[in-house]
Formats: sequence, structure tokens, C-alpha cells
Amino acid sequence: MIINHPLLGPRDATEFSYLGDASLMHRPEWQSDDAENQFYEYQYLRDNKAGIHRELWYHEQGDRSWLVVTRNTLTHEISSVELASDVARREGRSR
Amino acid sequence: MFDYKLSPKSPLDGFVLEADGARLREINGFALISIAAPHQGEGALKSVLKNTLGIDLPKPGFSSRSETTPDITLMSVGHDQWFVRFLETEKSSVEWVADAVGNFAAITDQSDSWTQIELSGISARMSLECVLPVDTDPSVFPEGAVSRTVLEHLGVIVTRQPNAADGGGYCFLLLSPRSSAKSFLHALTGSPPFHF
Amino acid sequence: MRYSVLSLLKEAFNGNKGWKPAWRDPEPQAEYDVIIVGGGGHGLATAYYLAREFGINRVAVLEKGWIGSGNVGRNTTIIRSNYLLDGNQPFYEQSLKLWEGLEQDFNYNAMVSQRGIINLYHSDPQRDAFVRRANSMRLSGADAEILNQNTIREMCPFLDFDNARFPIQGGLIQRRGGTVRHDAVAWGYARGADQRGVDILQNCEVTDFIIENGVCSGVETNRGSIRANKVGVAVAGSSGRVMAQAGMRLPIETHVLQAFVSEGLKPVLPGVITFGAGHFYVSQSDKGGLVFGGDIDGYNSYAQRGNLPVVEDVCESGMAIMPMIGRSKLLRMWGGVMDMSMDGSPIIDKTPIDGLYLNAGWCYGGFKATPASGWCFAHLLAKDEPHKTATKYRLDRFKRGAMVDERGAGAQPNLH
Amino acid sequence: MTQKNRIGGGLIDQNRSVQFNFDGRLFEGYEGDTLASALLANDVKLVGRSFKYHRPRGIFSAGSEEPSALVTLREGAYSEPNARATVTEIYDGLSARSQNKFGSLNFDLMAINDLLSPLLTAGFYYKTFMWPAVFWEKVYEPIIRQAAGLGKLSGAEDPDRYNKGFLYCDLLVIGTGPSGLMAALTAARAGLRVIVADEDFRMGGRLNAERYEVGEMPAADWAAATLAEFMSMDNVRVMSRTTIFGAYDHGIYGALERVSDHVAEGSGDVRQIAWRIYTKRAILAAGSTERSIAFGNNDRPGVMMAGSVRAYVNRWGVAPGKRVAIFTNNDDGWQTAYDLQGQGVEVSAIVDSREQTTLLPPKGVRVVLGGRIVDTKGRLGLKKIILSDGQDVAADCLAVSGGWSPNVHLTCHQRGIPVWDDKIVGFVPGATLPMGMAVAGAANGVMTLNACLQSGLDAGNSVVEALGRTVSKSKTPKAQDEVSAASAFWYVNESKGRAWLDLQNDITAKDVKLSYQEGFRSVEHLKRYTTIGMATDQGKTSNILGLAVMAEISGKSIAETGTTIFRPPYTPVSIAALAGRSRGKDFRPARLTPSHNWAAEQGAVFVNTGAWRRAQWFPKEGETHWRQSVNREVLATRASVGICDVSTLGKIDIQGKDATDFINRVYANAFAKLAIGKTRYGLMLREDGLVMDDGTTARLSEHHYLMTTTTANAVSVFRHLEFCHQCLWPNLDVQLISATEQFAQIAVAGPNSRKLLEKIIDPEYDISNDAFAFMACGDITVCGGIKSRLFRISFSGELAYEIAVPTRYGDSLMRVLMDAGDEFDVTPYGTEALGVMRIEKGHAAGNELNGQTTALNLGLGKIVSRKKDCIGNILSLREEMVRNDGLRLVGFKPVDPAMSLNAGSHFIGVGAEAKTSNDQGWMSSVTYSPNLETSIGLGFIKSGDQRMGEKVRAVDLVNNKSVEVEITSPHFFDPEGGRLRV
Repeated sequence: MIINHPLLGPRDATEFSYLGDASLMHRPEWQSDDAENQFYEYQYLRDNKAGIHRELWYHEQGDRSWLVVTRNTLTHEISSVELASDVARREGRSR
Repeated sequence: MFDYKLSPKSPLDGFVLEADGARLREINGFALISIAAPHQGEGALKSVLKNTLGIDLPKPGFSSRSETTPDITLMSVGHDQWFVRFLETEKSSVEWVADAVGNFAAITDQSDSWTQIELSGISARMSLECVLPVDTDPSVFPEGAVSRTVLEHLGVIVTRQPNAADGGGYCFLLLSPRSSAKSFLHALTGSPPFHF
Repeated sequence: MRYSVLSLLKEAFNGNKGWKPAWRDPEPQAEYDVIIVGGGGHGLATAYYLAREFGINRVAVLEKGWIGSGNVGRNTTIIRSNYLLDGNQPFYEQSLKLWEGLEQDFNYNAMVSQRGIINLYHSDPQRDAFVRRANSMRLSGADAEILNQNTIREMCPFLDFDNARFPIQGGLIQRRGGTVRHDAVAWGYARGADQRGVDILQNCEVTDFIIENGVCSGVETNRGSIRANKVGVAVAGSSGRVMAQAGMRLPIETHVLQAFVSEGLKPVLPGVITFGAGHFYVSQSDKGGLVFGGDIDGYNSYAQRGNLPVVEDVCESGMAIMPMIGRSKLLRMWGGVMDMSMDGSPIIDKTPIDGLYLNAGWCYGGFKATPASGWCFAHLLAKDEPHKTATKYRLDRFKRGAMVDERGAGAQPNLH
Repeated sequence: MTQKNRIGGGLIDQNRSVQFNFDGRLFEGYEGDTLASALLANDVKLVGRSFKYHRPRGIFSAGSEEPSALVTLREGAYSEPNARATVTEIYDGLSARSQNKFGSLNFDLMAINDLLSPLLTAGFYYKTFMWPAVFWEKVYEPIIRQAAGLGKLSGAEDPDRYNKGFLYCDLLVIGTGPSGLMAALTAARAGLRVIVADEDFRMGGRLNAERYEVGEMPAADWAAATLAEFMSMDNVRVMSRTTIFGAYDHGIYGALERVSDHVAEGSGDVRQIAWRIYTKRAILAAGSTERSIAFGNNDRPGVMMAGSVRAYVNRWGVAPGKRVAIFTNNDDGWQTAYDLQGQGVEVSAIVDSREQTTLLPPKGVRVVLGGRIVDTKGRLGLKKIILSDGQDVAADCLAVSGGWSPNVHLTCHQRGIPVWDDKIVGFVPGATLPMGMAVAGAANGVMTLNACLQSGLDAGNSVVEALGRTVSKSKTPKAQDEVSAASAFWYVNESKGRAWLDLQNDITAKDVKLSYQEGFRSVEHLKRYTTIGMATDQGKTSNILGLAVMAEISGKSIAETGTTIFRPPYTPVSIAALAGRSRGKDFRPARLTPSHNWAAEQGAVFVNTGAWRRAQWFPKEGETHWRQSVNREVLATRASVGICDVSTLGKIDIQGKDATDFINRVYANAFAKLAIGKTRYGLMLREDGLVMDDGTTARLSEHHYLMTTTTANAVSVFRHLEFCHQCLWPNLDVQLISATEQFAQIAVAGPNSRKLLEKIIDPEYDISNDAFAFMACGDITVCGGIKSRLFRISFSGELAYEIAVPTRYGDSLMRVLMDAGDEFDVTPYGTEALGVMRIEKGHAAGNELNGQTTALNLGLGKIVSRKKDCIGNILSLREEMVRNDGLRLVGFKPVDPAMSLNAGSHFIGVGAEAKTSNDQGWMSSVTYSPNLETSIGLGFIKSGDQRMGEKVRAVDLVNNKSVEVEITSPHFFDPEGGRLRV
């Protein structure tokens, strides 16, 4: 596969490590009332979509960016690639 | 006055190899200092580099050369991260860079982290075809281009340098982690025209 | 009709005109006691044991395509019970015991071939881990031996002992491990279930579950709605997709695993061999092809095909341990979809929805589990309680912190 | 050595004679010959035996679709089984052998299977061999395996070298027939970067096999001229002998280039290169493959594909027979007759299954319209054919044409499904193609020359336009369109004898019928039950016949029956090529420590730890067992001073205003208040609450830390930290970079370690216990100004330091320490001694940090902070993970100190039966402690922390060992830690 890195252009997927669903960016608040359940769902449950899937890739053998890649799990077609830090900031994850 | 003295060793003991149309040689004496921009500090770093070293922050995937001191290059190696490469002097390389960028970057010495190998000659591109997953066609990998990737299971940073003045073909600088320098060299010399 | 050498002879003289279909092709009935969604190895085995062991034969197996079209038809055919953890070892040992009597049980030759499986080790820590595992196996009654380098060399002189980057130090052998003709497993179970009254419905795709007030009472399909007291889902690879129709999110990701076969060669491999310093496992089929595989591609995928980097990685590992295979040729490669669970172990459990049961999360080890999976799932469906060898495969184990993580990779499915 | 069937002409060089050997006989061919063409020239018809019934097999085709003519090439370790004679270039000295025979090729003993064929029907083995169960491995299977396979591996290591490589282009053109050449020419002239690949050694596809004219010259000349133009262009790369074997995601293609298979072994060149070709666009112009017709005994040597017969005549100047009959269901079969006759080869009959045709019969040739061949005769080679009216026709070669199937294979590699086209009577590419792929020419169902050229031009222009170049108005060269009417006729129902579909796996029409009768009716079931199309040719000439027979029985059309899809590779690819250079010692790179050369000079024994090669111990003269060396190293270190290269630990440089906050969040223990100049142990959890890694982290300045990781987890910890930073807390001001390679780090341990270091550290630095206490760290200089870092940390439990210098000085530092330490008898120690000392101290390492253990398991539960947000602390509190009766890491000593312990033993109560339900835990690490003079071990046992002094058995069933052990503290040596702090 080829991932079109937002800064570096098309790169072979072998340069990357895969983590999983981009929901892993949504780490729950540790002090919320049902924190244990929230962390359980965050850590273990997946939509596992057959179709459009937002997922995290790490450019390990490259510029070390974490990327949010939107990819169709039925066809492997990639429709968007963003820097995870941009996404995280946009989603309001501050510190 | 000191009883004991430490002497430096280069990763590949100054290796040189020539074959039909290509030359491989270890490069020594160049400092590699990582500078990383602090959070939201890229703009400030950019100005200070321009002011002190006369060098532009290169775009991702490229390197730039100092306008005032051509021996200094700045290679983009990660997001918000660059390597300053220059000939080592008596003075500490880290301090030299620290003097230039002050508090505008996190500075980390990488001079001993990498083996530096130059591959040049008219067959250089052909030689790389059998190991390097980078399109080195000049239309997409011009002078100054930088790519960080994997070569025979090893991390590598490759940058295209100016062609040899005598029309001797392309010239690439390849950086790979020092501890595996021998494996890296073995990978390069296993390609044509070397075929070790 | 019963298969035997006599039936073969009889038919040979009879122009082979008397053979009957191995299973019927019935129309769906309106209602069953149990519906099994998924006509793969696990689903068919579940139906077979429901009928054979638990006397429940108003059973339908619903398969959206042709039976055996999932992973039972695309795998590297290995059977073994060389597991470490208490939650796994007794279950896989039960499975291996079932394999050992399976063919006589369902009167179909699935070529269960116990020629042994050797896991090579290449370092002291790996040896320690293998000894621990081998002892787990022995404690649960399975066979296991630790072999030194010389013994391995005698058994497999073609391995690279003298020029390897990661020299072979020894191995863990389970002599009862081996291979099975994979398609025949699906066919044997299907034929056996059919003979006991189970309806096998091919080209019957479940489009929805019928759930009212938290109770599942059947399914909608492209061939109409079918009611049942209990619905068991055994669609590993597609569990996420199918269970989403019931509104459930699972601790599972779907990944692609490739498998490979070479051209036919005169037999050279004694049994199954796995590499301990890379991803490679190999056996040789009775037709002569080297059947081998490696790691999953590593990204979520339902595409049933993989990519070149894993192909190369597998061949590198193959050449690293047995450089004699260099001049044999890779004939065919294919990709299947895997339910990769969060701890690398399966789920056989009720769901929070009454009447809906789940058999899922087999990662890429489901084939060898087929008999025990069918047996334990049938037990659960029949008795509403887990079979004693499957008590650790509960759906809530992640919430409780009782993971069965053989590799210690944590909640990252692509590392299991 | 006469080539009695050589008729002259063709594209071979009759001035260059080539000698080769087949089954021990010497033959002559010419340069440009394949093994098949040369064997045919020498009138060799029988070249092999089929898989199941060992029936005689000859040469069936002239290309890579060949099912029958499989041979083993070369000798010894160079042997290559299952090579297709039809694509093997001959060279001087080539040796080839027939395969799958018991006895001689002419009298194969296993041919007895053929007599048993009524018994050995499709799937017969599923119905028998079941009783008694033990007979399978002992009796039945060995017999079956005796018959398995075709060719044989030599058993020796492949002596050739292989490469992998990477190519990039705008357009990849697959196939160099008329459409491929035309497409490539169009794109190349428009300035695109083009790669043109063809599996053949002579490029040009069917242009080389036909007597067409293109551009007013012979077609082969036009192909050669076009290729010559490519060669002159910088933007075109021409790759012959290169098979595009797979279409992968996003325009990546796998290609196998056979670099030196056509020259004698030992040429010095690599044998093959497996290329990954990265493309923006690809045009599949792979042509089409002729298929057979099923009729009685249609498998005899001499029965061949009609287009292939024509190719042998036209390209190789070889007549495959003296007297050739034609059996066809389409116009193209007639072309073979014309060409044969034109070359002076006798055509004995044209049997056309169609009732009528407008084609003109060649002069003097008997034509049978509406004809059917029902049987053939000739034991080892065709002698005559029998028609349905009982008449026979003499022929030693039968050219069969069942029509042409587009080579859609690569269009299926991403699960595209071909669709049936009634017009050409074949499957054409489906609507869903791999990204960036277009299909041109015969591969796309375009079956005539002129139309193929046009199709190539159009496809080329589409790519030119899509990639933003200017489309030229140039036209195709002048060419004729030949006749191409086809009909659907697959199988002679009235056949006498078996009608063969798959010639390699011996599948007959009857087998397909039986499969249907037994309920195996989907095409996939058919394939799997009968094994049709699963041989080395993957059914290129036969699959369609199986589908047609199945369709006929079921009363459906082939379109309804559907097809199985093609998967990679297009043709088989040698495993070694896909491995490239990554084999043997080069399987994976090796990482060497800074002091590697020095250690090697000392005669160190090295061990692999991950990618690293580390010194395991340093044997001294007179030591006969490794244990002696290790004991000596341990005792010497504890008595005076030892040194060990620990550079392999991961080192991560962490800077930034929020570095403190960041580190406090990624470690489970408190880190907010670490003083500058101090180091602290850090325990890192995964988010699931299990232990990920541990190490020490030093605070070098206000906003600057250096974290160490275990050797094994350096990469994964770094990745995890970047994840935390970029994905979870993107606004923290933190910069991370690996510094693992930057420093040579040497542990200096033992009571004399300070004295030793004081000899090399520059005098302005005070490292006395007061000035530089336990867990201190700081920048120093050594040996006259060399910048270094010093950490007072200890894995050994001794007064100890780790000193870090820039890697370039690592080798020298080791030598200097040895030199300066001479007065203390300084002793280098390896990983074994390191391990002994850490077990004596009860430190967890890799065997304990195995991803299955929690902080609580490790006895570190107390240090996990509950007062802060850090990775892993919430999920570490799940009910099953905080059980009081969970596993705890403790120490174990044998009750009888003379007994040794084994790692991997399980703990069973004294007197309890060794079974799973009595399993209480396991021994993770053991060693002999030369200080305690007994074996000691670390292990996990239920409630271990509450069971000090209790005795259990350490049971190692696989090593027949059971040792009674006492549960102790894991801190065996100096449990108060007094030695650390002096």
C-alpha cells in the first residue's frame, strides 16, 4: 500500500507501523465517575468497520509522524491522510 | 598530563570501494546535530536560523544550504525536526549549534549515532535500485532532496548531493544507524556494480 | 450412504453412478430450534455436535455463499495443542483429541495426519519460555518434548544450522500435532450434520437479527425470515460486521492473513516446522505442495487479499531456516479475513441479548480449534452454560481483567 | 544429433548451435530455441508423466500456460523442479530431466494407477483409508506421499544469489504484443516514464508467432523496430524475461526478472530479481491463452494447442509433427492449417465442430465440418485420431483450438470478478479493476490485430491525457484484421475413453460430473473436490472446460456458473527470489556494540539479543565450561570491579517545557519531583495496565531528561511515547529523539568502581559518595576533556556507575578502563554474569517483563501512583488483576542446595499431583549463584508474597525433574542494599 503523507507525499506503507482505530486518540478522563468502564470501552471495543475506517499509522521509518488515515477496509482505497497531532488539536485535545 | 587518552574510531574505518561507475566511501568529520522546534516555536526557530546561520528551514523532504557558510546544511528528518550537518571543528558541535539557535530549539547531538556513506558515480542510481525504495529520478529527487526510509531492514536517511564537478554522475549521502554500520555497508556492496 | 473401501469398489464396478450428494439442498423452514449463522468449519461442527451429542437436530446452518468458503477453506491446515495458558491448553487439547477420532466419527477421511509439529527456538529466553509452555502442555495431559539441536538436526537435516543469523538451538515438539485436509473438515461435518437432520442452507445470507425486547428470536435472510429459539453466530472474520446488525461492538478487529502454497514437490518435510526468529510455519501436503504462512498483514481489512511486504517477509524467513526451498516456486497466495481479538484468544459465550450466542475471535488459529469450538459452542447452545474447557473464553473477560493473552502483546490485535 | 523436424525459417539463429542434454541424451538446438522447441525439432514427443495416473505427457503449448511439459533443470544444488520446457531457453550445457516417473519415462511403473482409475475418482480418498485410525500415518499416508509431488528438491541450499529492487514509473505496460507495444509507444513518445515488461525472452508476443504484416513489414520486424526505439529513449525501460506476477494495492506490481536463467550456472550474476514496481498507471496487455477441447484421450503427446503449433512453425522453424490434423471450434484454428501448409507441413485434416464456415479450405486438405473427434490412438505419442463416424485420420500431431481466453489474471488480483462475454465466448475483465489499471488488446477481449493496435493506442492516449501530457494525433501502423469468428464448443459428448480437462492433475469430464452428482456444485467446490486448475499451470488452458462441463450438467450458462478468481502469482515465482538477499547470516542486520571489536579480541562468546550481538562471557585460558567463566566474572565484580558494555539499552532524549509533566504521565510511579542531577527507576505500563517496560530516567536539567528503556523495548517505547505526545497530548511542549546510538555506555560495578573511575575522570569532578550519591547523574569529562555522562545506578547491586561517552570513543574507553583497572584486577563481564547478578538482586528482566505481568505480579504494586493521570493506572485496577491470590514474583531456593533449578518449571504443591488444576505458577529465571553457592530462581507463584518459607515443588516434566524449593524473598544478595550506597 501507499500512504500519501501530508508532508512527504506518497510513501510505501512498509515505512509505517499500524496501531488501529483512530478512536484510540479519545482517551477518557481518568477522574470521571465511570472511568474504569470508559477506559475498558476505549481500550477494547472496536467498530471494526467494513468500509470507511479511520485509523492510526506511525511513520516509524520516516518522519515519526502519527497519521490518521481514512481507508476503506473493503478496497484498501485511502481517501484522506492527516497528521494525528492536527486532528487531536482540532478535536480539542489540549494537554 | 593525562595518564589515559581516548581515541575516536569511525564506524567503518574509512571504508572506500570503487567499481564500474560507482564509488562508495565512508564520510567522517561531519557533525550531525538535531534541532527540534518547541511547541509552536517553528516560526521563531526559522528566523533565528536565517539570522545566525543564513539558512532557511527546508520543506519536509528537503535540505537547505547556508547562504553564508555553504558547508552547513540543514536536513529535514522528522516533523519539527532537522539535522544540522557541518564539518566538525575543535569547538563542541553542540555548543556551536546552541550558540546559533539558543533556546529556540531542543538540541541533541547525533554525530555518533549515524554512519555516513557517500555513493557517487554514473552507476549510483542503478546501484541503489536494488536496495533503496526511493524514486531517485532527478525529476522527483533533485539535489537537496531528503528521504528517510528502510533499506534491507535498516533505517536510512538518503539525500542527494550536488553532482560531482567532473560530470561523474549523481552523488548520494546515506545515513544509517551506527551500530549496524557493517550490515548497512554489506547491503550497499551487495548491489551492482559492487557485488561483494 | 456409508463411505468405505467396499462402497468405492462397488461404485467402481457400477460406473460410479450410485454416489449420492454429500448433503441435501433443502429449502429453509420457517422455524428451527437453533440457527447457526455461518457455514464454515466452526458452524458446521457446532451443528454436527448439536445433533450428535445433544440430540438437537432441528438445526439450520445458514451460509451466505458456499459452505467452507471461509477460513476452513483457506488455511495452513495445522493442528496442535501446544499452548501455554490454562484457559487455552485444555481447550486445544480437547480439540486435538477430537481430531484423533474424527474421521471414524463422521465417516469421512479428512486426512488427519499426526506427523508432529516442531517449534524451533533460537535463544535461551525462548528456550525458557518453551520449557514453561511444554510443561503446561504436559500438566494438562498433552504430549510435549524439548529437543536439542542434534536431535533436530537428525530429524530435519535440511534446516540451516551452520550459517544462520539466529542459529537453531533446539525445539519444542508435539508429536501428535500435524495437519488435516482442510476442505474435508467442512465437508465431513456438513455430511455428518445433514445425515442427522440438520438443514444446510447455502446462498442464505443473514441480513438482520430479529430482536424484540432484548431477546433474539430469529434472523432475516435473503431467503426470508427464519425463527429460532436460539441463534448462534460463528462467522469469524466477519464477526464485527454481523454482530453490528445486533448492535454490538466487539473486542475484535478484522485483519488479513495470507497463506501460500508451492508447486508440488516430492516429500521432503517430516511434519510441521515453525521458525522462532521470524514469522514462518510450513508443512507439506499429501499432494506435495509446501503449505506455509507467516504474520498477518497488520492492518484492518476485509479485502481478502494481502500485499507484497508480507509475502517477502515470509519467504525471507523460509529461506532463513530451510535454504533448500529457494528453487521451489510459490504457486499461489491468498488472503483470508481473521477475527483478531484483543488478547489473541477466542470468545464462546452468550451475548447480552437473550437467545443470541457468539463464537468469535479465533485470530489465525481457528482451524485447529474446529472440533472443540463446535463441541463447546454446541454445549453452550444446548445447556446455556460454558463447557468446562471453554470457561475462560467469556465476553466480559476484558472488563474483568481476565485476559487470556498467550503472547503478552496486550490490547493490540495485530500483535497477536 | 539431427533435428529431423527443423524446417527452417523463424526467429532463431541457425548459425549458432547449442548443445543440451535431456534425460541423459545429448541434443542440438539453436540460439533462440526453448527447450520445447528444440525437443520438438529433435522429434522428442514424450517428456513427462502426469500427476495421478502417470499418463504419458508431451508438449502442449508454447508458453507459460504449459500444463504438461514440466522438467527438472540443471544438476545438484542448482536443480530446479517443475520448470516449463516451453519457456526455458536452452544454452550450451543445459541439462534437463523428465519428472514423476518410477522406472523409465517410457515404462513408468506407476502407470498402473491408470488401470485403477474407476476406483481413484475425484475425492476417492475422502471415502476410505479411515480404518483403523492408526493406519493413516503408518500405512496409507506413506503410500500416498510416495506418489506425491512432481519434481524433486535437491535438499541442498540454493547456491544462487537473488536481489530485490524498486522501480518507479508513470506507466507500466504488461505484455509486448501489438496492443502493449502500441500503448507503450504512445506513452513513451508523449514523454511519460514507461516500463515495458514481457515474460518472454524475445519481446513482441504473438507478433513473433504469426505471419502478419504490421506497418508494411513482417510483424516481428515491427516489434523489433519498436523495441529498438524504446531502447533509444531515456524515459523507457525495457524489461524482457520479466513476469509481472501480481497486482497489489495502490499501483504496486510484483515482477520477477530472470536475469541469468538462460546462461550456464556460475555466471557470477544474480539469478533473478524480484522487483516492486510503483506505478501511476498500468496497462495490462497480456494477450490471451488458447484453450483446449475435451474429447476421448485428448491427452496424448502430440495433441497440442493450435496456436502453439503455429508458433513452433513460424517462430522456431519447427514442425511439431509430420502430419498434422486440426480440431477447432473457431476460425483461428484454420490459420494454423494455412501456416503449416505454407511451410510445407502436411495437414491431414481440419475437423471443425461448426456446421459451416466461409473459410476456404487449404488445398488438398480434408475438411470435416460439424466434426467431432471421439478418440485418439498411440501409446506414447499420437498416431491417429478417430472421428465420430468411426473413420480415422492419421496424424502424429493434433492441433486443437477451443478458442482464446483473455488473460484477465491480473485484473482479479484485487478480487475483481471477470464477466462472461458471449461474443468472444470467454471471460473478460470485470468492471472493478485494480487502481490505475486499464486493459488493452486481447486481454480485454479484442481479438484481431488491427483492433489490438487501436486498443493499445487508445489505452496509451488515455494515460497520457490522465497524467496531463499532450495527446498526439498519431495513428496505428497499417495492419490487417484477420478472421476471428468463435463458437462455444467445449466437450465431445460422444467421446470414447476419458476426456481430459486438466492434463497435469488428471481431471476428466467424468470427475466433474461426479462432483456435481455428489453435491459439489459451486465452482469453488468443484475446484476443491476435483483439484481442477490447482496444478502448476493453475488451469490456464483447462479451467474453462471444467466450468463448461459443469454448466452443461447443471443446465446453466457459464455466465451463471461463474468462475473461480485468479490469485497471484501469474506464474510461479521462486521462493528465493522473494527472499532476495535476506537469508543465511544476512537474514537480518546485526547491531554491534561500541566495544564489539575489543570484545572479539578478548575471545568473547557472543549472543544474539534481538538484533544486537552482545558479549555473553569472556572465557579465560583453562576454563572448560562457560559456568566457570561466568562465576569468575561475577565473583570478581563483587570482590573488586567489573565492566560491561550496556550500550544496547534504549536511550531517549526528552526535552521541552512540559517534559516533566510528560514523563510523569507515561510512568506509573511518581516522577513530578525528580531533582536535577538525579536518576529514578521508572515503571511504564501499557494502557491495559500491564507492564510495558522499565528503566531509569535521569533529569539532566530543568527541561531535559534522558530515559532508558530495556534493550528489547527501545523501539516500541519510543513509538508509544510519540503516540502519547502526538495523539493524546499534542499541546505539551516535548521533543523526543532516540539517543541509543549516540553513546557508548559502560557499567563499572563493584567496590572498586569509584576508584577506577577516579583514575580517568578529569580531576575537577568529584564523584565521592557525598558529592555524587546513589542515583546521582551529571555531565563530566574524562581523559582530558572528553564530554561524558555519569550515572550512579546499579543493576548488579554493587557500588556501580554507568559512564557514557560519544560512541566513537566506546572502544577506546573499554581499553582505557581495562588499562586503568589493572591494579584492581578489573574484569570484563558479559550478559550471563549480568544476569546472574540481577537474579541475585531480584531484579525483573525480560523473562519477567513478558507482557503478561502487572506491577502487582512483579511486587511493584505499591509504586503505581493512584494520585495522578498516567497511562495504565485505571485499567490496572480491574477486579481480576488485583486479586489477593494472584501471582507474585518471589525467590526460590532448592531445599537441597546441591540441586539445580530449571527455568520454565511449574510450581506444584508438595505431594500434589502434577496437573493443570494444581498449577500454582512458574519459574521465570534461574541461575547458579556463586555468592550463595547454590541455584536460585525467580518465579511467579500464587500469593507468593504471603508464603515466605513455604516449600513447593518446581516441576519440569519435559526434563524429568522435580525439585523441592523454598519460597524466599527475591532479594537474595545484600537485601538491604548497603553495598549500593557506600
